[in-house]
Parts: sequence; C-alpha cells; structure tokens
Amino acid sequence: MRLFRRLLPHPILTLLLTLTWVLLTSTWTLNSLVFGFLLGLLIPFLTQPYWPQQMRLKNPLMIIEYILIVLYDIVVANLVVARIVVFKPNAKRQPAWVAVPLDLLTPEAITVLAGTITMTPGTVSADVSAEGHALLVHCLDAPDPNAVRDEIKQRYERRLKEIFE
Amino acid sequence: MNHFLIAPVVLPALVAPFIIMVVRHHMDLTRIFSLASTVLLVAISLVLAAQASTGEVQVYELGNWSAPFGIVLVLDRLSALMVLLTSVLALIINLYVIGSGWDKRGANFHALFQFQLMGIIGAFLTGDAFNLFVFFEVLLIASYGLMIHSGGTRRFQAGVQYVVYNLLGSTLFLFALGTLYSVTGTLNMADLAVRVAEIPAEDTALLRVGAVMLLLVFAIKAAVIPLHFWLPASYANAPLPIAALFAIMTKVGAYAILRMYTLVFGPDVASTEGLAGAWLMPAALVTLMIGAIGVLGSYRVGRLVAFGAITSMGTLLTAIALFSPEGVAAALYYTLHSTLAAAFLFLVADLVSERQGIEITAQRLMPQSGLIAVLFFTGAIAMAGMPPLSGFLGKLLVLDAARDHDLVWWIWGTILIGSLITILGMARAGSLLFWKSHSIRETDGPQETQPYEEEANEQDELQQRPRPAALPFVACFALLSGLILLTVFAGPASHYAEATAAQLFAPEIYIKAVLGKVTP
Amino acid sequence: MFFEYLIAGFLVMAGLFGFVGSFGLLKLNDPMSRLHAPTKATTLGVGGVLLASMLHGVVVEGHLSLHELMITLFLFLTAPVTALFIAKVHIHRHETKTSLPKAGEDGIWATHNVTETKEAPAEDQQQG
Amino acid sequence: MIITYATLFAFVCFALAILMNLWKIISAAEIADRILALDSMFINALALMVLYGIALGSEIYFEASLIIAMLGFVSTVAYARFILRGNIIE
Amino acid sequence: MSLFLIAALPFLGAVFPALLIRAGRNASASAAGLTSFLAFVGLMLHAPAIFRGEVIQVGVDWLPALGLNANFFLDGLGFLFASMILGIGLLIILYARFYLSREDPMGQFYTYLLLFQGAMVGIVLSDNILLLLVFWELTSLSSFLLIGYWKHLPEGRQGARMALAVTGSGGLAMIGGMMILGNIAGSYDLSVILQNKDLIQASPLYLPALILILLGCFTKSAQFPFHFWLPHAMAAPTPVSAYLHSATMVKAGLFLMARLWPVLAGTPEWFYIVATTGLVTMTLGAVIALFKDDLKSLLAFSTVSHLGLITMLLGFGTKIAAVTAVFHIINHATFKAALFMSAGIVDHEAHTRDIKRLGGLRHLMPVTATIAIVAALSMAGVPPFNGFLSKEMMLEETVHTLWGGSHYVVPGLALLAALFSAAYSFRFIGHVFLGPIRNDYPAKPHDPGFGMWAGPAFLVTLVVLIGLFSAKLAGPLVAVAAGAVIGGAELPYYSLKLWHGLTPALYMSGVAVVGGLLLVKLHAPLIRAWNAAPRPEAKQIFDALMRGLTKLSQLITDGLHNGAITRYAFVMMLFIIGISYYAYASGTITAPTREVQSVGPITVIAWFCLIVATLAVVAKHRQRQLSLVLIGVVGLVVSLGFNYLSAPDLALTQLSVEVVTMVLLLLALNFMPKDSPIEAPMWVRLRDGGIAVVGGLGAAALIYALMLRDFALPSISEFHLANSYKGGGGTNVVNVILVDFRGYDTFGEIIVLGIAALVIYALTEAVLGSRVRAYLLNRKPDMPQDGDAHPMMMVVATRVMMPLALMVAAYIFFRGHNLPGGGFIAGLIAAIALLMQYMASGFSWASERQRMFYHGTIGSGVLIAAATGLGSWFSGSPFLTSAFGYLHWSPLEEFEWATAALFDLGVFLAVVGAVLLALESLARFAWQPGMSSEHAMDINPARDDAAEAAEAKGEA
Amino acid sequence: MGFLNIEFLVASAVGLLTAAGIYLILRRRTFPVILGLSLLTYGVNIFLFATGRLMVDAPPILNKYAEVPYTDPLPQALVLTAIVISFGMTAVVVMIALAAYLSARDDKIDMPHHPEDEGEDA
Ligand code: NA
Ligand code: NA
Repeated sequence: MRLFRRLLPHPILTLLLTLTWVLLTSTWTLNSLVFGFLLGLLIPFLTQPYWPQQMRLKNPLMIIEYILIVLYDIVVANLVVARIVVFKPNAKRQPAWVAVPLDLLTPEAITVLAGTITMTPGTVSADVSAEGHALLVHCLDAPDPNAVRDEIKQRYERRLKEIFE
Repeated sequence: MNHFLIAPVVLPALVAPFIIMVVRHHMDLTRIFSLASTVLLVAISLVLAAQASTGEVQVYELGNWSAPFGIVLVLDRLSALMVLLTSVLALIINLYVIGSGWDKRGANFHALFQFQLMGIIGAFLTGDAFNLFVFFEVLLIASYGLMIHSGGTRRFQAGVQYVVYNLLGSTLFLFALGTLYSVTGTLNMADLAVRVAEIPAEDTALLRVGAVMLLLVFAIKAAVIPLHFWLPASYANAPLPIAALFAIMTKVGAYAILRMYTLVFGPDVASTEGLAGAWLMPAALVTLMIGAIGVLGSYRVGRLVAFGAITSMGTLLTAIALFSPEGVAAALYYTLHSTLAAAFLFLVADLVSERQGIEITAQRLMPQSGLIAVLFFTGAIAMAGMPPLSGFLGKLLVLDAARDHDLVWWIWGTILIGSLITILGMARAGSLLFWKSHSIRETDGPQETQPYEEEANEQDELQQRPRPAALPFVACFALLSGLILLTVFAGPASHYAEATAAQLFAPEIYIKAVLGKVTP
Repeated sequence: MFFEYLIAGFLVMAGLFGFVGSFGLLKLNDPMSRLHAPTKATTLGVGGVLLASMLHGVVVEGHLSLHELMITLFLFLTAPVTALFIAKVHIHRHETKTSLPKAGEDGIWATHNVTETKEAPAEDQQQG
Repeated sequence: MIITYATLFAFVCFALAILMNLWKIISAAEIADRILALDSMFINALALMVLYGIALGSEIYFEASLIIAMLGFVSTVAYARFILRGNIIE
Repeated sequence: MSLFLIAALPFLGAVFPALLIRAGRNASASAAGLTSFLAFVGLMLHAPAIFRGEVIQVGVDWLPALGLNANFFLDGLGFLFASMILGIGLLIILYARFYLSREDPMGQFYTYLLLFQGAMVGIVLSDNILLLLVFWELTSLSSFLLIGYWKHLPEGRQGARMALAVTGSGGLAMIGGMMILGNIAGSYDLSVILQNKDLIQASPLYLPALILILLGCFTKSAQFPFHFWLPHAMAAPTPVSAYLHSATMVKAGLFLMARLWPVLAGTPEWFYIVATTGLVTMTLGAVIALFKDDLKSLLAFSTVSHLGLITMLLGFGTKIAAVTAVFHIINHATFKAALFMSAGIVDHEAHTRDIKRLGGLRHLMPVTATIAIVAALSMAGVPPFNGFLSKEMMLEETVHTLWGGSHYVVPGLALLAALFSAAYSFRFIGHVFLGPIRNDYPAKPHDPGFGMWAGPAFLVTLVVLIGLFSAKLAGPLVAVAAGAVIGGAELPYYSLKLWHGLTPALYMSGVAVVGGLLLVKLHAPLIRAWNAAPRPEAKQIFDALMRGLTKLSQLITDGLHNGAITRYAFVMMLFIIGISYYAYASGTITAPTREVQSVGPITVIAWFCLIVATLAVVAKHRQRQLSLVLIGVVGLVVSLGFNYLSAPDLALTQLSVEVVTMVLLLLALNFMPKDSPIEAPMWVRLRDGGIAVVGGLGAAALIYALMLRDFALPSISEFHLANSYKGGGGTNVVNVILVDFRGYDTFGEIIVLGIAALVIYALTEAVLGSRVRAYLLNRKPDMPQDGDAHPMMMVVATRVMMPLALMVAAYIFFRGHNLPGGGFIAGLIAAIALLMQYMASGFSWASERQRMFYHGTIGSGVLIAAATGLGSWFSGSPFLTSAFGYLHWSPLEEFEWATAALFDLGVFLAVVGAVLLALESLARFAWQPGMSSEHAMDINPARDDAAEAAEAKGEA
Repeated sequence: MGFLNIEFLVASAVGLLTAAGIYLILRRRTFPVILGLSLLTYGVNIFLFATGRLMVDAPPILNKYAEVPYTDPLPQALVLTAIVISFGMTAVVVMIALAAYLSARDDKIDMPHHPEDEGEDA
C-alpha cells in the first residue's frame, strides 16, 4: 500500500491526466492509454510542490449536479444578458456592486464560486475582501442587488460548501 | 566520412555546456577546460589545414543527407585557413584573458567564448547559405555577451547599439536569403552557383536584388563604409581582449563576400555582373581612409585600434574588390596579417588601459612602460603597414595586384596616404602614452579631471585591480611571433594564398565536390 | 440531417453570441459593465463553435475527437481570472474605498488593501 | 450545405466581432478596456480558427486554438498585472 | 662574409645592448661596438674584390609572388656607403659611450642605433627595390626612436614625429614610384632595372615615377622644401645627430639618387627637378646656417646645404658631376661627423651649444678646438683640406652648367652658397674657439677623455690626409663608387688634387673665402637685419598643419561617429535601399507567371486588423504599454495568417513566442520610463517616415514580384516532401526538416537560445554587481500598486492548469514529428506553465518549490542534442544522422521510435532553461527585501482562520 | 477590387510591417527601437515565409490516404528557425537596453558624446 502511495501519490490526478491525454490525442488505443498513464504518473510528481496542500473533496458526486446547474444557468443568463446588451438602453440599465459575504473558507472553493459567478453572464467577480471573507461582485443589470447576493449564496455557495468543506 | 570537419564545431559546442553545467563555479577548472579545448581546436585546425593543402575539397554531409537537400560542411583551402587562423587567435587570446583575469570580471565568460568560436568556425565551414545565417547569429549573440562582459554604463550603451545594428543586418540577411531561395529554389551554396548560372538573361532583376542584399549583409560585418558605424563604439567599449578576438569577426564578413562572390556570383556570371564591382571598391577605399583618419583623430586607446581595424578592413576589401586571383591572394595574406596585427594591438591597448586608463593622454609612467612601449611600437608598425612586418608585405601585395585596375591611382594613393595618416596617428598616440609620461613626475598626479563620475569610479576600480602577470605578455609575444613568422615565411604564406585564390577562382572543383556533378 | 441542422444551429448561436459579446464591448457605457460582454463570447460563443466542431467531427468526418473539451476546460479556468484582473485594474484606478459596498467583516477589498511601503532597506542586505 | 452557410455566418459574426474589438483597442480611453478588447480578440480568433477547421474539415489547425485558450490569458494577466503592480513576477 | 650576414648583423646584434645593459654600460657599448665592428670587418673582406671592379651578389626568394626577393649586391657605391655607415657607426658607438649620461638608458640607445645601422646597411646593399623600401622605411622608424630618445624633452618628441612625418610620407610616395618603376622594368631587381634605362625613360609613367621617387629622396635628404625637419631632429643626443646627419640617414636620399642615376638621370626633367632643388637647398641652407646661434642648428643647416650641393651635382646628370658628388659625399661625411661630435663635446663640457655664450674655447680645450677648426675649415672649403677639393670640383661643374639658357644662375647661386658656407664655418671657428676666454660659461669646459675625442680626431685626420693625398687615399674608392653611379660606363677624366691651376673655380673659392670672412665681420648687423626680416617659420607651419590635420581628423571622426545610432541606421537604410534599387534597375524582369489567388472577406478583415494595429503601434509608440498591447494584436493576426496559409507549426510557435516576449518586455518596462518623449523635430520624423515608406514599398514590391513568379528551377523542398516519411520517419515535413534534414540549423538555433540566456545571466550579474544594485533595492514603484500581489483565484487556477499545461506540452512534443508541434513549442509551453506559477505566486515562492538549475537545463539540452548528433558516429554516419524504427511490444500496438525525438528533447530542455533563466534574471532585478512570501497567495481564509483559531486557543 | 488577393494582402502587410519597423528603429529611445525590431521581425518572417509562395489548406503534413497538394515546407522551417533566433535576440537586446537604462538612468539610444579636451599635442 505504501509502495502504491509512493508510485501513485495523486491517483485522481493521474486518472484525470490520463484522460486528458486520450482527449488530446483523440486516439482510443492501448498505446495512448499506457502513454497517457505514464505521463499521468510523471507530471503530478513534477508539479506536486506547487500544490502543497491536498485538496479534499467531501462530496464529489455533487459536482455533477453543480455542473449541470451552472451550465443551465449559463444558457439562460446568456439569453438574458444578450437581450440587455442589445436592446436595453444604457440609461435604463441598473449596474450594481454586490458584496457577497462568504461562508466558504478554502481557496479552491472560493475560486470555483468566483469562477461560476463570472462565467454566468450578468455577474462578474471583481475582488475579494482583505481577509477573504467576502466577494465583490458586479452586476450588469440588477435592480435588486440583495436578490443577486442571496441567489449566489443559495444556488452556488451552499452547494460548494457541501462539495468542498 | 571525415569527422574532422565537424570536430571544430562540435568541440566547443560540447565544452561550453559542459563548463556551464559542471565546472561553472570552479574558475580554475573552467579555465583548464576552456584552454584545453582551444588547444585541441588548434590541433584539429592544423589537421584540417594539412588536409586542405592537398587541394582537394572535402564535404561533410550532415545528417547523411546529400547536398543540396541537407546541410553540408565544406573544407577547402580558404575555410581551412580561416579556421586555423581563428583557433590560433583564440588560443592566444584565451591565454591573455586568463592571464589578465578578464575572465573573472563577469559571469560565463568561457562558455560564451567557446560558443563564439563555434559560431565563427561554423560560419567558415558551412556550405549552406541559410546555415551561414544561423552561424552568423551564433557568433553574433555570443559576441553580444562578450562585448558587454563585466558591464559598465558605456559598455551597455554601446552594447545596445551593437546589437540593434547587427539585428538590422540579420534582418537584411533573411530578406536576401528569402529572395535567393525564391528565385533559385535552393539554399546550398554550390547548388546556388549552378542554378544562378542557369537563370535566364531576361529575368535577372530579382536575383540581383537578392545577391546585392547578401553582399550588403556581409559588408556590414566587414565594416564597409557606410555600414561600418557599428564598429568603433563596439570595439572600443568592449573589453579590449574581446575586441582582439573580434578582429576575426570582421573577417567573417570578408570571407563571406569572398566565398559568395567567387563561388555563386563570380565574375563570370552574367546575371549578377557589376553588382559588387560598382561600389565595393570605392567604398573600400573610403573605409580605409576613414579608418586612417579615425586613428589620427582618436582620443581613446580602444578607439584608436578600432579605427586601425577599420583601415585594415578597407585595405582587405580593396584587395577583394579587385576580384582577381592576384587581388584575392593579396587579400588572404593581408587577412592573416591584419587579424594578428589588430588582435595584437588590441591586447597592447588593453595592457595600456589597464595601467593608465583609456584616454590617450600623458599619465604617470606606467609599470612595464618600456616593454609595453616596444609592443605598442611594433603593433603600430604592423597596423600601419610599415616595414619590416607583414603589413608592409601585405600592402605591397595589394598595391601590386591593383596595378592593372582602372582605379589604380586611387587605390595606390589611398593605401599609401592611409598608411601615412595611420602612422602619424600611431606616433601621436605612442608619443603621448609612452614618451610624454617621462616628463610627468610622480607628484604631478593624474592630469585629467574626469569628465563624469562614472568614469572616475571606473578609474578607481582600475587602480585596485591586481597587476597582471606574465601570461598577457606571453600572449602578446605569441601574436608578435605570428607576425614575424608571417613576414619571414611570406613566400610560403603567399604561396598558400595564391593556391587558395586559384581554388576560389575555379569554383567547379568546389561544386563537383559538393554536388558530385560539374557545372553544366 | 438532424445533426447537420444541429451543427448549423450551434454555429449560428455561436456567431450571434460571439457578435453580441463584442458588440456589448462597444455599446455598454460603463467600464465594469463592458467587462460582462466577453463572458458570452467565451461561453456560448466559443462553446457553440466547439460543440459544432465536435459534432462535425463525429457526424461529418466520422471520427470522435473530444479535444475541443480541452479548450473549453482551459477557457473556463482562465476566463474568470482574466475578468478578475481587469476588474481589479478598474477598481485600482477608478474606484475608491467609499464607492464600493462595504467589504463585510474584513472592512476593505483586497485591491485597496495597500500596506504602506516599508522603509528603504539597507543596501548590505543579502538577496534571498 | 447548411453547415457551410452556418459556418460562413459564424465566420462573419466573429470577424465583425474582431473588428469591433480592434476598434475598441484603438479607441478606448482606458487601458483596462483595451486589455479587455484584446482578450476578446484572442477568444474570437480562437473561434475563427476552430471554424476554419470545420470549414476545411481538418484537425491540423486545431492546436493553435488550444494554445490560445491556454496561453492567451497569460498576456492579458500580464498586461493587467503591469498596471496593478508594475512588476508582473514578484 | 656573406652580404646577408653583414646586413643582418646589426639587427641580430640589436638585442644584445638592451639585454646586456644589466651587465653595465661598457658591456652594452661593447656589444654594440663588436657588432658594428664585425660587420665592418665583413665588409672590408670584400674590399679587394670591389676594388677589382667586381660586384658581389647574393640572393634568396622571399616573396616571389610579389617579386620581392632578399637579394643583396655589393658594388662600389654600396661599398662606399656601407663602409661609411659601419665605420662612422663604430666611432659613434665609442663616442656615445662617453657622451651619454648615467640617467640615459644606454641599452635602448645602442639597440636603436644598431637597428638604424642595419636599416641603412640594408638600403645600400639591396638589390631589390622592394627590399630597399623595407629598409628605407625602417630607417624612418628607427630614426624616429633615436630622435625621440630623450622622451622627456618636448622638442625630442616633436622633432621625432616631424622627422617621421616628413620622411615617412616621402617613403610612402617612393613606394608608389618604385612600384611604377618595377612595373615598367618588369622586375623589382635593381640589377634588372639598371639595365633598362631606355625602356624606363621612354615610358609615359617615367615622370610620375621620377617625382614619387624623388619625393622620397628629397624628404630623406632634407631638400627644400622638406628641409625643415632636419634642424628639429637636432633635439636628439649629439651622437645621433652626428650619425644620422653626416653619414647615414640624410645620405640615404643621395644614395638612392646615385643608385638610380643610370636609369633616371640625363633627362631634362631630372635636371630641372633635381639640380634646381639641390641648388636652392644648398643656397638656402647656407644662408640660414649663418644666422643660427645653436651649434647643432648651424651644423644642421650646413648639412642641408651640403646635401643640396650633392643633390645638385647628381642633378647635373653628367658623369663628372657624379664623380664630384661621390667625392663630396665622402668628404662631407668625414668633416661633418667630426664637427657634430666636436659640437657635442662642447655641449657636453660647457653645458651649452649657444654660440653667443661661447668663445675662447681654444684655450680651454685645445684638442677639441684643433679638431673642430680643421673640420670647419674643410667645411669652409679652405685648402688643403678635403672639403676644398670637392667644393672646387663642384664650382667647376657649375660654371659649365646652363640653367634655362642662362650661364650665370647656377654658378652665381653656387658662389653665394660657397660664400655663406665659408662664413658660417668661420663663425663656427671664430665665435666658439677663438677670442678671449669668458668667465660666464654654464660649466667650466675642458677637453674630454680620449674616448670621446678619438672618433672626431680620427675623422679629422682623414680630412687632412684626403686633402693632401686625395688621389692615393680616396681615388680608388671614388673610382669604384662613381663607376657604380654612372652605371659601369667609362669614368670621365678627372683628377683629385689640390692644384688644378688658375681655374674659374679657384677664383670663386677665393671670393667665397674672402667674402666669408667679411660676412663674419659683419655678423652683428646682419643678424639684426635677419631677425627683423619676416620669414616663414617651418616648425610653426608644420605644427599648425599637424594640429590642423589632427583636429580635422577628430572633427571628421567625431562628426561621423558621434554615437547617434539613429543616424547610423538611417544611413544604412538609405544605402541598402539605394544599392538594392540599383541592382534591380540594372537587371531585367519578365511578366508574372502566376495567377493571384482571390480571398474572402474574413481574410481581408484580418489583414485590415493587421494594418490598423501596425499603424496604431507607430502612432502610439510613445505610450509604451499601449504599443505592447497593439503589438499583441499584430502577433495574433500574424499567427492567424500563418495558420490560414498552411503553416500550423508557425502559428503555434508565433503564438507561444509572443507570450514570452510580451512578458519579458513588460518585465523590462517595469523599470523603464512608461512613455517616450517627442525628441526628433518634425523634419526628422518626416525624413524617417520617408525612408520607412520607401523601404516598406521596396520590401512589398520585392515579395509581390517573387510570389507572382515561378522561376524555372524546382525547389529542393520537393525532395524533402518526397523523403520526409521514407527517410525521416515523420509526416510533418516542417518538423522533419527541422530535426533531420536541417537539424544542424536547429542545433545552431538552440545554441543561440542558450547563449541568449547565458548573456542575460552574465549581464544580470554585472548589473547587480555594480552600483545599480543599491538603486534597485531602494527603488520605489513609479505607479501606485494594488493591494493583492498574489490573488487567490490566479493561484488556484494556475495550480490546476500546471499539470494540464505540462500534459499539453508533452502532447505537442510527441506529436511534433508527424503533426504540428515539436520540442521548441513544447518547451515554450512548459516554460509558460512555470511562468504562470511565477506570476501567480511570485518568483521566490515558485522557484523555491522547483530548485531547477537553469544553467544545467540549458547545458543538458545542448549536450543531449549534440550527443544525439554524435551518436551517429557509432554507426559510421555523419553528425546528426537520424535513425528511426518501429517497435512492437505486446500487448501494445506498434509504435515508432526516432533519435529525432531525443534531439528534440535537447531542443525542449534548452528552450525551457533559456526562458526561465531570462525570467529569473529579470526577477532578480525586481527583487527587494520583504518581497518573498512564505505563502503562495496573499489571502487565504482557510490558513488565516486556522491560525487565528490556534492563536485564540493559545491565548485562552 | 483587383487588389483583393492573398498575394497583395501579404505583400502589403510585409511592406507596412517593414516600414513601421524602420520608422520605429529610427526613434531615439531604446524601447521604441525594440518595438521597431519586433515589427521588422514580423515583416521579414512573413517575407521569408511567402518566398515559398502562398497556398491555403495545403499544410506540409503528409497525408497517407490521398494525393493532396502541399505548400513548400522549407521556408516554414526557415521561418521557425528565424523566429526562435529572433526571440533569443529580442530577449538579449531587451536586457541590454534595460541594463543600459539602469546604469545610465537614461534610455536614449544615441550615446552621449564626450569629445575630450585636447591636451598639449605631444
Ligand atoms: Na457571470
Ligand atoms: Na526547432
């Protein structure tokens, strides 16, 4: 087991990288798998020092749900935002800053949250607070900033909390 | 396959990375490896020279791809001669640099030095036009590093100019190569020769543009006026032993002109007729004169010698611009001479400026003044082309070769008057540096008020430097012996030069060796 | 045929969103709002193209290639960072501590959290 | 056939988008806007290249898009960091 | 003794005095003397043969290509001169031993003297005019050293440089003349040239050759108007003056005129140039000499005058004049050397050479006085001394010489010269030695030791003996020497004796002596008149000329090379464009052979972006960061273009290079001003714009013309396409070319990268080792900084990207041989992956994680590439021969291996190392204390909260 | 629209990049000169690339399955080498320019000229 750990310090990463290799080469052969696996062993070994603390996932399965929700939101928000951009006069638009207090603590989780906020059109994560306990979000058109904040916390942060912490 | 051809390129290319990887922090080991490599290089060059002296042209097909599809190295008398000259010079300068401690004044000196040799030798040996470009870049970028070795404001400023100017030259090189490739469909020099000869007479304009741009590139390296402006500041502000090594670099330009304009765009090729002749000769003569005037007008030691180097390039190019076997033979003899002479004088200039600064002014009597004065005097004689040293013989050869040229009076006049001005300039400098100092007593203190703080500082550093050992003098005397040997054995040397010129003017031998076929 | 229409649909959608993204860059009148626009180009714009490309590979060319997923992955990783930095530039140059909402318990947003420059260090300190 | 038209449509859209990006890069008052426009241009160019691959039915041009997706942001971040910190690697 | 040895002995011996000076002054002098003596003896061994009329020849090829042979010959003329050079040289060596003071570096003196002696002997023994030129210029150089021997005296330094300038330039002119002469005669061997009088004199180049050669002779022999250097050369120690200006250097010009007399003389050109110059010089020198108060100046101008005399005689072109010239050469050498040495003795003992401060020395130093008086009388042309004889013969010749149809010009001026000659000689005697003893000498004079007066005494003995027994003593020598001068023709009738009867010459001599005495009497009023008369001062003219020349050179040099690379580059562009246009215009061009290819709107839009962005870079180039952004656009469009035009490898490379370049530029810009001021005036910008437009149009036209033409010859790349897979094992032909067909280029290319990194490293060391370091450490950012140096999101994103990016790098690397990609691009991607870490978490933090030894990375890259290349030696193939094959390991499918991949690995490593070393260097510039952080990100609630909690716990 | 052909577009791009490069190289500060060198490098790289003539959709990647045209691979290889080399050169010139600026605290590219006072002439 210890030997296994030695050889395979990041089994998930190795797996992901092997998959990446197969994706990249788009060749579904044994050669490709073996070679990808070898690289999947080597590269984590090389990059490990840059990621000193191991990321722990408490609830990996929820990721799928999260992804689906985000994808759905992206599509919807895109349409909404496109309408705002094209049709709504600037004067009628109500851009706003929203401060989102964070319950998340791990950098990875916060980053995913911020990324989600940015990737769903209409909101952009613009900054974090000095100690990392709040997120500054800018909204393209938010007559009610508090609603935005609550939705972020409800829809995304809650789920991320479950996944990561 | 004669692996000796690639050896002088691969040897420094292996030693340099070895030095930076393994012995970078051990100066003594670094020196030993660098020196040993240079000694070995001389040995290899001797073998090559011996092989080339049979008159056979040898070809080395890199990657086992035959010309013109792969890159080939070609060894003929000319390339062997240049490689030998380079490695001998390198050995001597290496000794000097080690002896004077210059190599310790900045990082990575020996690695850059080895790479510099690799670049120069690679350029001499290659038979491929684009590969010539690559090795030009190798030698240039190494020279950038050596030029700014140990730093300092003026050196950096001059370094920027040197790099920028040469980058323009490199760009022009690519324009020229692109044009030539587009017109001829090849990059191999022998193949170029074959194809250029086949270009139909009604379609020469674009080929001519390519050919002349190539000539201009080489003219930049060879410091032909008005493309010489990079040289004085670069050489004068470089560490002077490096400037001594650079004496061979201008010759790379001259070599390339010689190679291309005998092999590819030779005097008999109709489509590129009159490209070089029309302006190269006047330009060479003006170069010579501007150099001589510069010698007289210099107020710094390095600059003095730099202009001396320009003068000698002017003389050399005058001989080349004759484009006759006699002219080329004279040029080759003069190349040997002027490389050694310029290097010699640069080393002497370094001895001087290490002791009393870079200005040509009377200072307190420097240590070893008498010996250095003798060296300077001999160097000046060599540089100015005065008897009895080889410079005089070289000049006579050039004068003699020019006697049937249309511009013979201009050539003779310029060379002779140039010599006069040079010797006046050298006499002025020498008498200020070595004689006038006898009339300055120890108590007088330094004469000059320093123009600005920076230099005052450099002056301070200069006082603190340890006094150089005997090795620098050994290097100087080695170069001097080279000049003397070249004088005494002028007959054999000029005979080799003649044979080389004859080989150059019979390009079909080269072409047959490379392509395995004769010019149609 | 269905797949061809699907591909075409993706492409048209991609084109539209791509266009709108850059159009917003011109049309929107305040800098932070403009920052929203390109997000569409990266998501549905490029996303649509990539989807179309993958489908095209399978349907038209007849072989499965999923390396478009790699592009998507990289874009989703990098776009938020890009946006963050551009937003920070804006905040750094144009927003003040008071023009932004309160930063909760930390009191200040990171961009404004400038520690006073330290005393000039002594020269003899060795480099780390 | 329809794919061809759709591709062409997307081509034109993204090309126009690039033109608008260019306009913004040239004319914006704020450096942040210029950086943003350049970043958008990178993304649109990426889309163009993928479209080109679709149009030609070739995968050979694909890696350029991959490189843009992976590296394009490095320049953008570098520009922004330059304004924010001066030193982009500290 | 072989002539070789005679010529070489002084040179060989020259090293000994300098070396032996450590053993004492006597040793040094003895070495010099012995050398001279041996050479002299060697010469004398040939005397019998010479007097038999034989010519001794010896030769060896030196530079046959040129016709420069080390051929020597000894005939009467050479013998005469060689014996003077060596004989008087011996006396000078002896004299100098006692003359030079303890402070003078005697070893140097004798070394220089022997060098000079060797050069002189070389001149007179050369049987090859090129060889002669070698020695000729050597005399200029060695005399430079001798004249400047007293380095601390400005007069010495200036005199030396003046002599060098004048004689050196004459020598260079002579080179031209000699080359012409040799070309006319078809040989540079004197013995051949001397046989070709008719050929030479008939040549249209006769006159140029004559003028050029005479320039050499006249400058060397101090003929008017080049006479001025000689008096200034008197700053040299007296032995030098005595040697150079009596028997040797100045006589070299005479020697050469005599040597070439058989082929050059006898024409009107020769007569009018040579005789007139001689005549004028003789007269002028004599007149000036009378008014010189400095003993050595007086003697110098007297020398000028006598040289003029001999020149004039040679110029007459008659045989009898030539004989006279030879005779006077001998006589002048004897009395003038004696006089110089006497003057030196006076100077040495009385510590002054100023005639006005001397007088009455006859009483104090009788020996010296006797010697000097006899020599001076000879110089004055007073019988029975030898000077009288030759002067008599000279006057006789003048009487028979017509100048421009006049009978009186030559004898009249000659008489005037003789008169002044007598006058200055009498003044020399009268004002120095006669008269009462004074009590205000700077030092109490007395006769020196024997060593010092032995030399002059010997010479004066000759003066007397030759005067009395001329036919016996000097006759044979004159005969053989003159015989050589006139080229073996029959000697005319002449007799060397005191009494020829009452000839016109005797009357003239009488007038000269009487008139001379009269002039000495009238000296006081005359010198007042002389001093009042305005006359050009040669030294001032020369100095002004040299200063002007130097100033002009400085102006030209500094003006041309003023450090303004903007102008250098402008000139370069102009020249390149001009010459290229000339090349184009002088050729011919046919109509295009290819059709243009149409484009769609997308391409035009991309092109439009490129154009606009490029123009914007130019327009906005002063805003530096903005122009970088704009260049980013240019780079992007160029990459798109490469991709569009079937060059995916180029697109990939361009894109990744772009990123690294941008980062480097931004890193550098951090330290530099962020804007460029407008500095060039409008006209300069217009000018630059003009040349830029012309250059751009040229480049565009050239490539347009090239693209529209198919030249008849197929490209070699057809071979590459055909053999890439078969011979190189790859389907990506570009990559196969890079790593195989032209792998040697790539080898050079990675070395360029490696060197670049080494240069950058060395430069960083140099900068950080200078005062700049303090500035950098204390540098304040020039723009306000934001508060979050290492943002959390960036850190997290790059952490995730790092393994992915490396994966992509691996992918790009391995596919390169068959699909776009390869080691270089992969290297850049890997480097950028690390760069992302650096940007996110700071350099210090990141590089601590990865103690990568960048020098080693570069080195190993180059070594791997080289080793791969060398590996092919084992199979007997040339450097960089690739090999590839296919392996089948069950259960895997077949896969390809290729040494090219190993080579590409070298490329990869070199690129990674080079990029990172460059970045590291810039990071070191930026490093300031307090910058390195132990944390990857500035803000991390997980970390901070945990710490706070722990702290709270601890407190509790 | 006779000029709307690939050859013209490429040639004009080369021309403009070259012209812009030349103009910037003639400026008096190091930084614009470096910008100019970059533009000039683009220009010459495209020039060199175009000497192989231009083809769309014919990359020199050998196709096992079909006889397809290939564009000339050689200039591409040459341009790759040139890009790499000019990358190294750019890095070096940037660093030297920076060093010069830091040492002199001045980024003028023309060197300050100090004609020294003439001493006594020997
Ligand atoms: Na969003
Ligand atoms: Na490569």
